[in-house]
Amino acid sequence: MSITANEEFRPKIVAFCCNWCSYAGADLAGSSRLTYPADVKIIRVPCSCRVNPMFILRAFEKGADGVIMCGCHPGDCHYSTGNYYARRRMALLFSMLDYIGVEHGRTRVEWVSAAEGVKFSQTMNEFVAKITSLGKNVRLEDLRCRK
Amino acid sequence: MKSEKKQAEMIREISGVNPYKCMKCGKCSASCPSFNEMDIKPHQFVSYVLHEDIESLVKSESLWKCLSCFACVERCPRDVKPGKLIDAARQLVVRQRGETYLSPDEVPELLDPELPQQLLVSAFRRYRR
Amino acid sequence: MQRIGVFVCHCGSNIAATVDVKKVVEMARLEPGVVHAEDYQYMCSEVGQAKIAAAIHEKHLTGVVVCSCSPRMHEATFRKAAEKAGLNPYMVEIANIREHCSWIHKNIEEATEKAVILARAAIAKVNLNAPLKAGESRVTKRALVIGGGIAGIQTALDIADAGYEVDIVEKTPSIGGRMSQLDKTFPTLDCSACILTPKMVEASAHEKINIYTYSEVEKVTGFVGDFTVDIRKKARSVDMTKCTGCGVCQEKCPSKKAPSEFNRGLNNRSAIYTPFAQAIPNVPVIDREHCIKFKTGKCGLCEKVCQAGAIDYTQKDEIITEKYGAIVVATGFDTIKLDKYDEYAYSQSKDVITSLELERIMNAAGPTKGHLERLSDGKPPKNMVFIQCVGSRCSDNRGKSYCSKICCMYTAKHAMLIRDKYPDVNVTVFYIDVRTPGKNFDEFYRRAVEDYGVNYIKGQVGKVAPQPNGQLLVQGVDLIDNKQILMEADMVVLATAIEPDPSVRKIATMLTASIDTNNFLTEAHAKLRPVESPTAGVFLSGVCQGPKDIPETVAQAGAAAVKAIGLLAKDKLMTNPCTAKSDELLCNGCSQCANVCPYGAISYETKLINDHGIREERRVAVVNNALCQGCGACTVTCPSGAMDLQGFSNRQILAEVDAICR
Amino acid sequence: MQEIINRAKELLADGTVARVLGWRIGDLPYNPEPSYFETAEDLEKNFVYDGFCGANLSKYMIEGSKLEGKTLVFLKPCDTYSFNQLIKENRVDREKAYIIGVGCKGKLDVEKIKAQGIKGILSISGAEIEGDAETLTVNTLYGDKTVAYKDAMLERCHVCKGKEHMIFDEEIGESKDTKDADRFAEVEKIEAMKPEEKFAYFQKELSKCIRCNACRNVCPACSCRKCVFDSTKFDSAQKANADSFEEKMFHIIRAFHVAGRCTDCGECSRVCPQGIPLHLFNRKFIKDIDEFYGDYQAGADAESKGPLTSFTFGDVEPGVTGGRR
Repeated sequence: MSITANEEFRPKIVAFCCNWCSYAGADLAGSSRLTYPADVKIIRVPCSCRVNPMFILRAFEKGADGVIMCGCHPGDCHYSTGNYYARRRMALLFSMLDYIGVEHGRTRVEWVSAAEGVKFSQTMNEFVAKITSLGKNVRLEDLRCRK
Repeated sequence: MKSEKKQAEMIREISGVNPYKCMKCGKCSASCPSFNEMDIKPHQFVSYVLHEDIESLVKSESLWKCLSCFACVERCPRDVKPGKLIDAARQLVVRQRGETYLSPDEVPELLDPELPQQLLVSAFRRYRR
Repeated sequence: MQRIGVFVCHCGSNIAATVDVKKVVEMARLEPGVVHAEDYQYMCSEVGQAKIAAAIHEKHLTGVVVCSCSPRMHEATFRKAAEKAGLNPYMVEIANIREHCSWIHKNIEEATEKAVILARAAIAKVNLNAPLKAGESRVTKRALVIGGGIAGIQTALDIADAGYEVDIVEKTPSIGGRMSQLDKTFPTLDCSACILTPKMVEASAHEKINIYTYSEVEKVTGFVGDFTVDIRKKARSVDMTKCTGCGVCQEKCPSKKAPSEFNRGLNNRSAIYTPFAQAIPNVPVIDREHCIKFKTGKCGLCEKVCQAGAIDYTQKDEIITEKYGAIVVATGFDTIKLDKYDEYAYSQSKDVITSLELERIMNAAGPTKGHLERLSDGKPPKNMVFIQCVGSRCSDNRGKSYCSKICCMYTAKHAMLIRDKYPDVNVTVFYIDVRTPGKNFDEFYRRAVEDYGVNYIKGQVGKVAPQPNGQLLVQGVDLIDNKQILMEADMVVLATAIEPDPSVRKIATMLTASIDTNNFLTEAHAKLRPVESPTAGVFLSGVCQGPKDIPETVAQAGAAAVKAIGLLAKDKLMTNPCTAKSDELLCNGCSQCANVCPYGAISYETKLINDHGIREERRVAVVNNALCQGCGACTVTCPSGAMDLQGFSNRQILAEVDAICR
Repeated sequence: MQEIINRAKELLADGTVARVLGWRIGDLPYNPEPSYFETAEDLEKNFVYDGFCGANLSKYMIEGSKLEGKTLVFLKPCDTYSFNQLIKENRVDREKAYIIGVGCKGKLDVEKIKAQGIKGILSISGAEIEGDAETLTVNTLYGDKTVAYKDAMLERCHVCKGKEHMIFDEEIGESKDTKDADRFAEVEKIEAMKPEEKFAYFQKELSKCIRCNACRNVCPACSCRKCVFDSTKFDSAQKANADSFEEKMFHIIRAFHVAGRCTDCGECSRVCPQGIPLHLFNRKFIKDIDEFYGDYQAGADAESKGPLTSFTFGDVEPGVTGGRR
């Protein structure tokens, strides 16, 4: 991890957003013109419980520097229980990533409702800042994937 | 002398107030205990800053009639806080006169046990920026 | 290999101002599978849609990517357009380059780069899309209306008149809602009860309408066309089939200290009560908290005096389970709490009241029998002050950011009625703006000023201070005269902001209907679908969606009814084809997926499987497409990857990930 | 051992079972292999059950369940957890198995013997199931050597789950309490490291991985008909190991797939030809599950819902938990 490169370092960030709350929250951030860095790219999934740990590892493998998953607040899941399962899965996955020495903070889960455009943009701003401070992901990247 | 525009910006910066949020309800003036002694009324502070007429604001009676009771700050429904605007204008004047203001670590030395607590608090309110 | 067409929308300048759309087109052309790319001003317009159709025909497209606004906005539009042109609608994907890109980024270079990447991800996904076919599900021809106020009553009447069964669930003992508490209505000043009561009677007499009062929705499962709802009928302690509504029990009840909800707590009612004389049903309930029989076991007077033998202390809450095709939410509003507005002395003086309390005071059936008098000493007031926008239009954390919309009109009404009935009372209104859009509304307000001599002052009140002599000292400002005003008043009326009834939060959660920061239910589209919730099969009626006066509420109630009728009129609904699908060859039959399925959509069958020449009986998962809602919980639980979600398959999502990280 | 063989012969003879699933003498004194036996002669001649019979036979019952008639299977106490888990997941047919729970005195790891500088092993005595030998006598090309039994035991036996069989039709033989270490001590040691150290540790261990898939093939939880890593559906089909990421991804996902289902039988570490302590992944998940959601032992029964297919409203938030150092 070079510190000097940090100045021009623009992180690659993948955000998985559930269709019903968080994706709508991101839409609201958009229609409220609440800015966050362009480094965040959103992938729409029906529910946070659709997010396979494999997707997250794959993103890192391909050179993502941070992965964030957003879903409805616990209790508000459009499918009633999806985010509860997602919460357990991610709790274990994140703990494992921590365990194998991936910098803490490269992954994050945030519950964002359709009304929380402000929270969405704040979360993304924070997350981008965090990833920028952590620098390039080198611990999980498959170097063959680097261009 | 800096331009009026600069000064208006300074006031906004010092006060942290966005005068565009004002909806001209007048609750500040309705709350003000010094209203009758003021030539420029609290609700008008906002327009003076918006119109960048800082000269008039600085020269006004009101500048020194405001008691910093902050009733207007408390009650403003739009978070515009005219009291902070006039406070900032006073700051501007103080700074232009070249008077230095205290840094927090100088304060303990100057403390006098006779000094009423309220004065300290109000001084802090006024000069903390 | 797919043949993909990419269509980049300018959205006027919404996208084109920040995203170099030509560049996006150019870059999209380089992506695998792309055989066509173009941009256009408004892709969602007829011309734009025609361009997509033309390209599908001419270039024999098998997939379409539209780079435009959020898929939540126009995915359906573009899918329909593609379908019309002969393409499977599920071969269309949207790259959201407006809400997620052009609207939030300022730097053109950055925004364009991001738009290119988002387009790339959508193209990568479409490359793996497969045509999907929607299934069908049945529609239960019955509607549920939650809330029995004017909105709910009107919706129910309209739906019932169209020939469908409707159930109204009302949490209080009677239907009627807020409107039943009002005295007169603007702008015609006709009496509220006179126009509402006939509707209440009509609803209760309607053969297609079934009313559950003193009941609450407990649980909602299912989906559009096929909801299953548990309704809790709270124990009324009075047998509805026997009660004749004679009212003797209420008269004789010795416990008369319960604050009357109907009169906003301004006076008391008995423990056995009907909220008001015209209540429907005219059957009392026993408020068990205040009933002596329930508190001590003694008393039982009502039972003794009831000649019909209707009193039943042993009654229990009852759960009714019913199926509905459509649900209309009409939960209405309440006024906000004023504990954060100490400067108006609401909690300090009985003579500072809310407008809704004034309605009760003015009403002949109210706590003062319709006489305008001070609640502190019963004296008639000489000077009255109305304060507008109390808690409305606030961007601090004390009040609501929105305009409550109805206050300007009802204050003009109150002022006028008072000046009419008590010409010697001086009425002063402090206002910020007088907002009276509406037919005959401004004329109405002007009459208050011009014909009735109401003193309107542009300016706010800073403080109301109760004086030792019982007077209220009002300190306000007249912004036109640029003068501060100090005046004494006998009564102060606060135009208190309204907010959605607190019960709506729980209901919204049960319905998985979205709600905004102010607890108003969100409409599917702010302009184009104002009476529908984004959750299919759920419709919005009245103030639960946003502040409204009575005519607007009735209009919206009708609109919601029409939408519900439109749904109920269908025999079958097309279901979402983006459901889970199990690959028989990979399935272990381990049952883990069924454990996490919230819809019970997964079952297991023992099937003869031919796995590359190995024929054997295997236990494999089977998904019921009518039940599956496509959440994907099963897909992640499945260790072998046999379970996949159509439309959001593992490979599709991984392709998006790869495209973004490329 | 003879008691076991005799009972097996009886059950074969009276037709209770059609075959016996046990361990067959290998070409070396320490490598018996899982095998079916269908005749008394074969059993008498080639069946073995000693300290080197670490192999967990429960997974073989997936195929065994498909065969005609019942299969007699020998399960050690720890193997029965796996069997239960397989019943829960409908992978084995209880009716097709006749389970004899055999006693266990701790299983041996020849690598641990070799690690003590012992080469050219000709035979080993003291590994027999009978008797209570505290030491092993290793006859080598270079003469006899002795090793304490405990020092040659597999890691998993030092953290043994207990002497009880969770499921069986009958039991033969005594088991010994071999637990003398804390199950999570190693995991805790790693958790206490700095991120760089953790990363270096796993980098070093995992870079040894040759993706032979032995861990996957032996694992009773990894019983998928087709592994996602061999499937085209995830675009994750095996690639040459050119880089360290591949095995991280593989081992994390493998551990995740068995999380809440892994009984901690330790077979993965036992069979790894590169000696990677693979159980440390699974045990981390087990530890987290215990801490986050309450103690859970997969395979303790054949009915309960696993921790990843259930939840509570107040579960810990992801990331918050990851913050523990």
